[in-house]
Amino acid sequence: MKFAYPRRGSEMARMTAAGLGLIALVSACGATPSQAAPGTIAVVAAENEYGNIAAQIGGKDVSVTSVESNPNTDPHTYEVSPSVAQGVGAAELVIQNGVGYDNYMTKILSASPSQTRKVINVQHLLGLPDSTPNPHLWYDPTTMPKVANALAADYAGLKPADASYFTTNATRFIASLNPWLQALASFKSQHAGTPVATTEPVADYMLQAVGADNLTPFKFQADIMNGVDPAPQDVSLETGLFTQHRVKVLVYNQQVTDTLTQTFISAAQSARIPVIGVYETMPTPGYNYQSWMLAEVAALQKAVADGISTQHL
Amino acid sequence: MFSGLMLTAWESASIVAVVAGVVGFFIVLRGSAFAAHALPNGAFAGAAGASLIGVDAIVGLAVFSILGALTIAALGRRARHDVATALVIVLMLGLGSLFLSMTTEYAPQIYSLLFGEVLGVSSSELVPIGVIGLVAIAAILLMYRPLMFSSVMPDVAAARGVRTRRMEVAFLLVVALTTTMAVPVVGALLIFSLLISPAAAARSFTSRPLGAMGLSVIIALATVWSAIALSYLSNLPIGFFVGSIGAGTYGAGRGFSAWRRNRQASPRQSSQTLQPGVAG
Amino acid sequence: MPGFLSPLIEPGFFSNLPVQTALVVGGVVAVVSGIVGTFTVMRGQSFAGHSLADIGTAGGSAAFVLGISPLFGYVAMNLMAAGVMEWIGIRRPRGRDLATGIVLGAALGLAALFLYLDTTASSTTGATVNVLFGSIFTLPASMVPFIAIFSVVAAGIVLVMYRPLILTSISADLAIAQGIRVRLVGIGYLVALALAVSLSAVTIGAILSTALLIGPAATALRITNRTGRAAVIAAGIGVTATWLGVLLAYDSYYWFPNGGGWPVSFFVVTLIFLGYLVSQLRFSGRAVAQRRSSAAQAP
Amino acid sequence: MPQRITLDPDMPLRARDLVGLGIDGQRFGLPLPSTTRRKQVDDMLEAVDATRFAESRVGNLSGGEQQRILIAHALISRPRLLLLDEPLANLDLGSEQEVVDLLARIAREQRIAVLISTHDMNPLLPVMDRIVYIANGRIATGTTAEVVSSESLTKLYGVHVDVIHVHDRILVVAGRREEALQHGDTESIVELV
Repeated sequence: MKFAYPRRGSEMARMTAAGLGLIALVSACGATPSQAAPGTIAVVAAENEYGNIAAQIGGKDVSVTSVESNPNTDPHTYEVSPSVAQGVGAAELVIQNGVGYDNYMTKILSASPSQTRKVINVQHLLGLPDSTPNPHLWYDPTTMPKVANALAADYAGLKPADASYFTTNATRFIASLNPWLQALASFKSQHAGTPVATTEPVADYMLQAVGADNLTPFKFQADIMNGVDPAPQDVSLETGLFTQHRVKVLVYNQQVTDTLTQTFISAAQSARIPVIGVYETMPTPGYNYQSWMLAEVAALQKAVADGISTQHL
Repeated sequence: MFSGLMLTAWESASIVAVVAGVVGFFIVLRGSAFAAHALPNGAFAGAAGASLIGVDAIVGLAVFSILGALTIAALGRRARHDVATALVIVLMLGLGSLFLSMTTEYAPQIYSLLFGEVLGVSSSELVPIGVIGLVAIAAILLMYRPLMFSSVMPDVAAARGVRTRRMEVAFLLVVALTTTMAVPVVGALLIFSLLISPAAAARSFTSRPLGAMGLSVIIALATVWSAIALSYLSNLPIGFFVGSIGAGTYGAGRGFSAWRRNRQASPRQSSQTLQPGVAG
Repeated sequence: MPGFLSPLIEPGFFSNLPVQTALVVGGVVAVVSGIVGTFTVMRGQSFAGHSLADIGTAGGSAAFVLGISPLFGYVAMNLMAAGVMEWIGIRRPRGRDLATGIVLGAALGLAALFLYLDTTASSTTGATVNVLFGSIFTLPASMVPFIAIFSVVAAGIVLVMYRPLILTSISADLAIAQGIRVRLVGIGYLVALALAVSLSAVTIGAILSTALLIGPAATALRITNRTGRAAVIAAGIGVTATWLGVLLAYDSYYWFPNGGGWPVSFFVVTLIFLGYLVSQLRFSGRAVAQRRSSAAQAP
Repeated sequence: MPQRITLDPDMPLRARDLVGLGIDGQRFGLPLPSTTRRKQVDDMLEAVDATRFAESRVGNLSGGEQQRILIAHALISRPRLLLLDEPLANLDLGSEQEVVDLLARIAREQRIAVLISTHDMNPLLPVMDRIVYIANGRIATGTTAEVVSSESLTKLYGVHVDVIHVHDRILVVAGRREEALQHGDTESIVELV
C-alpha cells in the first residue's frame, strides 16, 4: 500500500520557516557577554552574594561578574551559557560556594585549567566535608568574615601594591556586618526558642543563629530540596504545624515556588501564620549582602513580633 | 568562539555527534527510539546511586545503562518491546527516587545530568570520551551487515544464521555505551535528540544505507555546531537549539521526500528515467 | 481497624490526611490510567504514553513564564503534541515511535528554553525535577475538581469510542472497511491519552504516570484476552499497586531508626514491575503447557 | 522465504542492497566495495529482470517487484533448494504471472529445485512438475497430470471435484463448494524441478 501526502511539502516548509523565525527572534533577545574593564582583576562569582563581597573588598581594583545574579533564578536548574564559561576561563579569581551547590563551576574550572587563577571555594575555606547537608553557607554569620579575609589575601597576591587597601576594605566590611549581628543577637534575646516551620533549609543557618526552634524535620526539607516526594507523615506533621498553630512563622524558599510550596503557604495563611520568603541569591537592585541579611532578620522580627508576612524583599 | 574552553566543547560535542549519527542510523532503522530515550534517562538513577555510595557518577551511568539494556532485551524476549522498555525506564527512575531520598546531602547536581554540561568538559576527559566513542562506532561497523540484515528482515536473517537475539542485545549494549559517554557531555535529553533527528532526516535524502549513515553523521555535526554557535551568540540554552534544529531538519527531510514524490508520478518511472545507464 | 492488620498497617494510616488524599486521587488516576493504558499497550503506543509525561514539562515551564497553572500548560502542550504526533506519522509502529521521538526531542528543547526564560524572567520551580517524581502526598485541594473533570473526560472518550477503538487497534484496514474514520479515532484516543497523562504527571509525577499507564495494562493483557476485562483488571491492578505503595511508603517511615521513609514512587513502581514479572512467568508457562497438550492431542 | 515481509518505504535501502545482503548479510564487518560482488549482484538482478529498479528504494517498489527482489536475495547465495511460502499471495494477476514465469525460468536455467507452498495452484499449473496435495488430512503425490485430475481430487476431498481445461489452463472446481470449504486446511505443495 502506498501513501501520498500532497501539500505536505509546502506545509513542512512553512513549519520549518516558522521554526527558524522563532530561533532568529529569540536569538535577537539574547544578552551579550560583559567584558572586564582594563587594568582590573577579573573576578567571577558563582553566586551574587559572593560577588557582592568580592566587589566590596576589591573596590576600584576589580571587576566582578556574578553567574547567578537574578533573584528569581533557581540555582538548582542552572545551565551554563557559553559567555559565562568564557568569563570563567578568563577570570583571575573565582569564588564559589561548593558543597555541590554550584557543581557547574567546579566542572568549568577543571575544563579550563589555569596556573595563575585563584579559586576561593567557601566550603573548603570553612573546612566543611562534602557531606555537609545544608549548602546555604552564606546565611551563617561566621562565613563571610572568613571569606572577606581570604579575598583580601588573594587580591593582595594578584596585586601586591594595593595589599593594604584590600585589608582595609576587608576590615571595614567585617565591621559593617555588625548591625546584622546585633539584630540577630537582639532577636535571640527576645525570641529565643521561637517555633518556626520551613520548606527548604535555605535560611536554616540563620535560624540556628537566632536560636529559633525549627520544627520541620530535616529529612522533609532535604526531600523538597532534592525534588523527591516526601513521606506522608512528614507532610501531615508539616501541615499540622500550621493547623495546630504550633509555629509562629513559615520560612519558605522564595525562589522555588511550586504547587508543593504553595500548598504549605496557603495552609499557613489560612491559619493566619505569617510567612517569609527567603532568597537563595541576593535580591537586586538595592541590596548588598549586609542590607539583605539585615532585611531577612527584620522580616523574621516583624513576623514573630507583629505577625506581618514578607513574601518579597 | 574558539578559545580553549570553547574548543574543548566543540571537540567533545563533535565526538558525541559522530557517534550519535552512526548509532542513531540503526536506532531509527530498528525503531528503537524508545530505548534511545529510556537508557540515557534511566541511567540518571545510576548517577544518583553512585553519589550515594560515593563513587564516580560515570560508574553509576555505565552500570545502570548496561543493566537497563540487558533487562530490556530479556523482557523483550517474551513481550512487546515498547512495554518492556517502559517498565525498565520506570523501574530505573523509581530506584533513582529511592537513592535520592536516601541522601540527605544536597543532590540537585545529579539533575544536571539531564541537561548535561557541554562547556564543563575538560580536555583530559576528551580521551575517554573519544575512546568509548571509537569503541561504539567500531562495534557498529563490525556488526553492520548482520545488524542491517536482522533489522530489515529478522526472520530471513535468522534463517541465514544471523543470531538476531544476540544482535539485539549487542546493539542495546552499544546504545548503553553511547549513553555512558554522551550523558555527562550533552545530557540525557540532548543525546536523545541527536540519536533520532539526524538519522530520521538523513533517510529522506538518500536511499543508500551507507550514504544515509554518513549523511546522518553530517547532519548531527551540523546540528551540534550550529546549536553551539547560536547558543554562543544568543546566550540561550544549547538544548533548545538542538531540539528545534532537529525537528527542523526532520521536517525538511519529510518536505524533500514529499516534493520528490510529487515531482515524479511514480517511483518506477523515475528509476527508469533517472538511471538509464545502470543496467548491469 | 481489625487487630490482625495492625502489624501490617502502622497506626494513624487511615486518619492521616495526606494519605487519604493520596488514596483517593491515586485511586482515580490509577483507574483512568488502567482504562486508557489498555489501549495504549494494544496499540503499541507506550512510547507516546511515556513521552507525553516528559513533553508536558515544556508546557509546565511555559505556564510558569505566563503565570498560569501548570496543569493547563501541561494539558495544552500535550494536546498539541498529540496532534503533531498523529499528523507526522501513524503508518507503522516504527514510524509512530519515530514521530513520538521527533516531537519529544523538539518539546525537550522547548522545555530547556522555557526553563531558561523562567530562570531569567520570573519565578521558577525546578519544573522538570518536580514533575519527574511528583508528590502524591502534597496535592492541594484546589486540584481535586480538575482531576475529577479530566479523569471523567479521558475515561469518557475511551468508553464512547470503545468499539471503534478496539477495531482500529487490531487492524486499521478492517476498521476502514467498516467505514470507521481511523484518523479521527486515533486523534480522539491520543486526546484521551494526553489528558490522562497530563493528569497523572502533574499529580503523581512522570514516573508513576508511565508506570500506571503501561504496567497494569500489560499485566492484564497477559491474564486475559478480552479487552473490556483487561481494562477492568488493569484498573484493579493499578489501584492495588497504588494503595499498597502508599501503605508501604507510610510504613517505611518506621522501618529504620533514622530512615524517614522511602518514596512512594519507588514502592508503586516496584510493585507494578513485580506483578508484571509474575504474570509473565505464570501465564507464559500456562500458554506453553496449553500448546504442548494441544499438540499431544493432535492426530 | 517467508510468506510476508513488509518493507518500510522510509528505509534507506535500495533493491540492490537487499540482494547484496543475500551474499554476506550474516557476516561481520562492512561490505567492502568489490567488483566481483557488484557483478554478482548485477547478474542476479538481471536474472530476475529487476535491473531497471535496482537503484530504487525497496520499500517503494510494487508487490511483484518486491517479490522478485526477495527471490533474487534468496537465490544469490546459490541454494540447491528454494523454499517459498505463498510467493503469490497479495499479488495482482499481472505480477503473479511475472513471478511464476520467473520461478520457472530460474528453476530451469539455474538448476535449482523450487518448492512452493500455495493455497491456489491455478497460476502454477502450467509450470509445475510434481505436486504434494494435502487436504482433509490426506495426501496425494505425483506429477501434475496424476494429481490434478477429477478422480484423485474427488477422492482426496470426499466431494466431487471437476478439473476443467480451458484454453491452455486448468481450473479446479469443487462440486459442492460450501462443503469443500469446510475442510479449510487444503494446501498444496508444488514442486518445480
